[in-house]
Amino acid sequence: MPPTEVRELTFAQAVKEAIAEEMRRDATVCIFGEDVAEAGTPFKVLSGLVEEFGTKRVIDTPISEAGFTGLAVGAAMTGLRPIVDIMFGDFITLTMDQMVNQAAKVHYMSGGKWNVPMVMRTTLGATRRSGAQHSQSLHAWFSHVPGLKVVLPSTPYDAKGLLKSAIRDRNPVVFFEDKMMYKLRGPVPEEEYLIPLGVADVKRVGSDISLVATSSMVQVALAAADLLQEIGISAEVIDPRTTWPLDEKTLIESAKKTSRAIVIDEGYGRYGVTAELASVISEGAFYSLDGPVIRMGAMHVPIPFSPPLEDATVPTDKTVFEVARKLCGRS
Amino acid sequence: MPPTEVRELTFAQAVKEAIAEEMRRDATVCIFGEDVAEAGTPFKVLSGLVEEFGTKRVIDTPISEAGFTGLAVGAAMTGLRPIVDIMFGDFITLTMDQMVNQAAKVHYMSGGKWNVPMVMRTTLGATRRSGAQHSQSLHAWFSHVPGLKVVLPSTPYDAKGLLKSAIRDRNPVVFFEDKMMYKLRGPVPEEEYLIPLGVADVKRVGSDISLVATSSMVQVALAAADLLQEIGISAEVIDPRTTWPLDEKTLIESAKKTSRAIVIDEGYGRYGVTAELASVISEGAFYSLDGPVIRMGAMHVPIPFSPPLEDATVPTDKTVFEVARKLCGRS
Amino acid sequence: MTATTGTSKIHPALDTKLLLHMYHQMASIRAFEEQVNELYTHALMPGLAHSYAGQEAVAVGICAALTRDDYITSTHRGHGHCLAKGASLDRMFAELLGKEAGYCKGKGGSMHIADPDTGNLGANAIVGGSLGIATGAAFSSKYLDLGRVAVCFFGDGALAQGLLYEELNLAELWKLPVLYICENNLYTEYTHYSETTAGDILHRATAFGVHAESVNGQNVREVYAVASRLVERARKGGGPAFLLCETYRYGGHHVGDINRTYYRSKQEEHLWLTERDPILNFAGQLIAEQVTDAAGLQEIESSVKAEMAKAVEFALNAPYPSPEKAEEDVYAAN
Amino acid sequence: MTATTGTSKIHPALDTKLLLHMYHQMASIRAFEEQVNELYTHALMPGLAHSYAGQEAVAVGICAALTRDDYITSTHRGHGHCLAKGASLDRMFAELLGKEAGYCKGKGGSMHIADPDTGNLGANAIVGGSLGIATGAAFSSKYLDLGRVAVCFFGDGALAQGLLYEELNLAELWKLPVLYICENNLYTEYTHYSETTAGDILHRATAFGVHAESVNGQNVREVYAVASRLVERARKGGGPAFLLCETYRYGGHHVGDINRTYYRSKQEEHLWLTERDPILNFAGQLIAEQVTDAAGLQEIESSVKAEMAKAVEFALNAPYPSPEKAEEDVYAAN
Ligand SMILES: Cc1ncc(C[n+]2csc(CCOP(=O)(O)OP(=O)(O)O)c2C)c(N)n1
Ligand SMILES: Cc1ncc(C[n+]2csc(CCOP(=O)(O)OP(=O)(O)O)c2C)c(N)n1
Ligand SMILES: [Mg+2]
Ligand SMILES: [Mg+2]
Repeated sequence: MPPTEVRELTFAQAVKEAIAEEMRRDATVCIFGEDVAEAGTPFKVLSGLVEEFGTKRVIDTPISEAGFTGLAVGAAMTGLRPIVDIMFGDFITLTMDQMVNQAAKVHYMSGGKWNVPMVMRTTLGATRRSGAQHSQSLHAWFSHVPGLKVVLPSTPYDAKGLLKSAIRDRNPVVFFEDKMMYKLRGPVPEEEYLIPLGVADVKRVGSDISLVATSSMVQVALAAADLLQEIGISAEVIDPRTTWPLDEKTLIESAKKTSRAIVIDEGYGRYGVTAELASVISEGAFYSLDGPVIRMGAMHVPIPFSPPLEDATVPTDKTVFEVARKLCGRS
Repeated sequence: MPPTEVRELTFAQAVKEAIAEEMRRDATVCIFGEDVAEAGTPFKVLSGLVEEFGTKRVIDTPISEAGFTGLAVGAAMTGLRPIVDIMFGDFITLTMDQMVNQAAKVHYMSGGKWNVPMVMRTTLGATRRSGAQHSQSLHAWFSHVPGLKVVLPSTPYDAKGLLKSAIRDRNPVVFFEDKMMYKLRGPVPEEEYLIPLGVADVKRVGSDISLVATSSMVQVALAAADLLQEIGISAEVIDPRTTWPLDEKTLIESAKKTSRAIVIDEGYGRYGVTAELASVISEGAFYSLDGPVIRMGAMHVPIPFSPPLEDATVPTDKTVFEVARKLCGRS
Repeated sequence: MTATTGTSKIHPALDTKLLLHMYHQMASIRAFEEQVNELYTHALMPGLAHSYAGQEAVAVGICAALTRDDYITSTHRGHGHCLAKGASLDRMFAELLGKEAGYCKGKGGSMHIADPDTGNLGANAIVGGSLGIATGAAFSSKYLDLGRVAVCFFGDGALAQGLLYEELNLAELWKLPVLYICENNLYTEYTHYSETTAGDILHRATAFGVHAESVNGQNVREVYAVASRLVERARKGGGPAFLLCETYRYGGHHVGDINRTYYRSKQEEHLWLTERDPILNFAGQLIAEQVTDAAGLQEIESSVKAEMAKAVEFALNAPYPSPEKAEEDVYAAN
Repeated sequence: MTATTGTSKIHPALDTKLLLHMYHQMASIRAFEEQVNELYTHALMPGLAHSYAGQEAVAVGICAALTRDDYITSTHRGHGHCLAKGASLDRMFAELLGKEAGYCKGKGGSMHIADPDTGNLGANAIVGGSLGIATGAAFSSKYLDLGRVAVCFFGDGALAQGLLYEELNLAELWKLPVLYICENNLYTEYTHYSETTAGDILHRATAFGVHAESVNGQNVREVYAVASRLVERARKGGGPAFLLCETYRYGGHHVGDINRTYYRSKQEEHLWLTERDPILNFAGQLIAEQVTDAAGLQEIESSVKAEMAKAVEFALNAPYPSPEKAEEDVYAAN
């Protein structure tokens, strides 16, 4: 956890600061994407970067997601540390061959000889009224693929520390940013720090139930914990921060301690990240659990545009609160 | 289960017969793929089809997986029932946008007005010494996507009956064939039959432990059940047959009855199909389980070429036997 | 395989009814987009929208050459295509507002309008995402001998998607009745197309053997003339064609893109708005050629205004779908 | 943007050493592939392999124009490229047999040979799968000012992958030192390329502004000459180029593809084998031009034979990796 009296940044600022610091530190770091330069991305996350580092290192691309991702794989193998920016997580569909059949496997297939130190930054999260092709949270796919690492920051502090580690990692790392969280403010110290990949964070300590939440759902879980506290239930909120490598131990220990767990993730509810997290806990804490591990994900439907429909598809503090209350045997 | 005295076919023959029957029945059924016509696919699954139906309906394509999959989506919307053949399941990486952002969402996004009655046939399965880019079992990805149905046949009988249902379905269906199973023989009646999507099959009745297995792993589970029988353990083998829709009830009932379950699937072990199946059972049969649901999938590594390495990455009858024995408290 | 660069100056004597129909449609699209902007700035519309204002002559000229049964696919900037193909204003607005009465019951939104009744296979929020769908519709038409043509609208940005070249190859190999309509409005979001597009656009089609032409996308009669010719050609089995339409979007990439000077100049915007406006210039021609007079056009404008007001009111008053509806329409019943 | 169709008849006076080196390499690749076939038919090799026999002049002519530091990417039919770029026979065979001593410790196999020491970024079993990787290596070379050129080998089948056109566009926009070498051996698995390829192949590159030429892929000197020119051009900042090499694979698509008459005639195979063999014809020239004599070539053949026997023996005797090794090399240590 960050020290108490520090500067506040938005999530977007934290992301940019991480990239800027790493670009200053290492001349081989560069970034590719659609409208990343002058426009600073449509989300304005990278505003100012091209002014400092120039168009040689902050590179606007054509709308060729497969093309520039593949190019980044080759660049990573030959001396650069490219970051590719995929505007909406929904567009990773176009990069799957380059990420999964190439980036993820190069190191292994070459018997450990070539490395692919690249980062793909992309977004997840619904409720932006963007429709079914601009709202998905597809991180479960990459989490399924050996050879990739997958990062899901939930605070400005984590975003910065994890992204710096991702950029320095010698493997392909996919970094998912919740687009609804870009304006979230939080403490980010001025001094440099790194957060290692594969270490979960206890966002709130509790004793009655474990809420294991990722990315956008961490704030939801924290809000639910507040509601639970009002009725005397003490919830522990755990953020795995990376789905791979996965800090199984922290998840299991928490569930063993509280004897109840809910896992919450914004991906589609079926065959998603919640299934793995729940399985890890169910297996690891089996003899300590008072009830089944409950999974909460996005409704298993394409994400609808209409506000009342879209809002109904994603877990909220209230729905988490209700499920937790029931699991704790309160009516 | 099929009646007892019937003709035997190989898995490949059963697949072809299903397609041929549906093509005879419905002139809008056609099939696209690389070398599907004269060559009858590299696996020879479709040999003879073009001779009967001609090149208008059995269509050789360029090596454009995204291109002809997208074309099939449009053809399905406008009156045809196309089947697309993706030679190796590893190449679905190239079709993800067309399958996930288009095919899966067209019906929903149009408020139920357009339909996409198409089938994608592809393969899964390792141990063929084909290397990391020709051996994956990536069905977990499609199972995660609302709007798609996913079929995993494990016998010639199931392959035929499920494929006929898939072709008649008004939704996009992905049909995964284990390429190591094409020569497997089994009973297939001459009379027409269909197997509905979403109904699990009890491949073997037992009372001590449930082995829930998919596709290539069903035969492995059955062989493990034989081994277990020798030491007096009665294993029930359940084949969900479709990961979506998923027949949760049959899985849960079996686990409730036996109080122990192992789920086995050839996809990568993490964030894969086993996680969902295990979660469904853990949640649904929680109070009946004597021990945690154990998951067995492919080792979480890119699939190696070298025979001793590759063989180590996939569950076998012996490894399933060992895990089951331990779960049943035998040493 | 031919490439006709340079706009051919064809002004066939179109009949009055068609000319006024096209004028009405263009005026209607312009007014629709102005209304959308109003809804956005008054926070009455969820999300964002991409205005077609400035490009009206393309959608209207192309769709005027089609029958109702012919297919189109559209893009994120799709209102104009949908309206030109025959969509009704009230259900369009209702969809943009996420209402049950919308074309997609509110499930689609601005970027996903679809309508089987008018052959609209759907707008698409993936750049280049409908290239396969349109090609497939053309495949069906040929396979089933329906005589329909499929039209795929896309922007200059989609020229960078590899899928385009896979589809051009398939369409030419199989001689499919599909038209690829590239609307070059000079920008992909915030970047000039010349920074993202190497080589020559028309050659990218002719290299695959696909017939290609370009046209002044601000002149509805020219667009209509070339489209009629290409549609006819496709219907007769002549195979696919590629049409590059030179055009301009007046507004930002989306309704929220207000400060644009970092990527394009005010002078440039001014030039297109004043000298190349497809509606203004068409109006001038119609009057000069005595197809109608100022009063006649004024009448059209008034009726467009009235239609628009009525449609927006309908949409604003229409109910939202109830939340349970989120779970419907995922799968078609068998 | 230029297209040179028709083979330019360039036979520069190459020095004897280079000529004999190229002959040796071609003979070596041919013998390697014959040996692979032996291993397959004797069930000594796991899985399948795709023989490069018949295409030797392409890999050898191109790689002779490269330095060791220059990069290549290869394909499923990659043995020739790897050997021409400098791979050693014993570790090649060891990899094909899945042995620990192989280039990839047995983890890659025939379709994934990779070797940083010779600039080999890796063979690739995805058709067109390495187009991005090669382009990216060229990007690095330019960014880091390394002066290296990246060569991407691929077959006619990859012309149907949209990724090719995305990369051509990027490479030309950014003037990257990359050569796209398309080996048209007339077939994609079991289908003639004309059934899968509309339009004109060279125009597919020139449409993106990429310089394109074609060459007789059975003549190693011509390949070398044009490659030298294009490599030089790329190294000097002239940007990417596309080279179409007309060639032929002698065997089946893979070692198990024995009955081929349903997709190509025996006469066709015979013609290429007898009249266009890159090694036979080159041998004839070398003798006619008195670069060497029959005995000189015989000596090369003998040494190739001896090297081959030694390498196979090494590989056959080498140990398999132990099963625990399966879990190593998934992630690079930080
Ligand atoms: C595959 C994909 N990549 C990126 C985007 C984000 N995006 C939406 S519109 C757009 C620009 C499209 O430019 P163009 O095709 O010229 O259409 P225009 O907006 O000019 O009408 C981009 C990059 C997207 N929707 N889909
Ligand atoms: C994306 C992809 N699709 C299909 C295949 C299966 N496949 C392997 S080789 C091949 C034919 C390739 O033809 P070409 O590119 O001409 O190379 P050649 O075999 O002639 O050397 C095909 C279809 C593949 N490996 N990758
Ligand atoms: Mg544009
Ligand atoms: Mg070929």
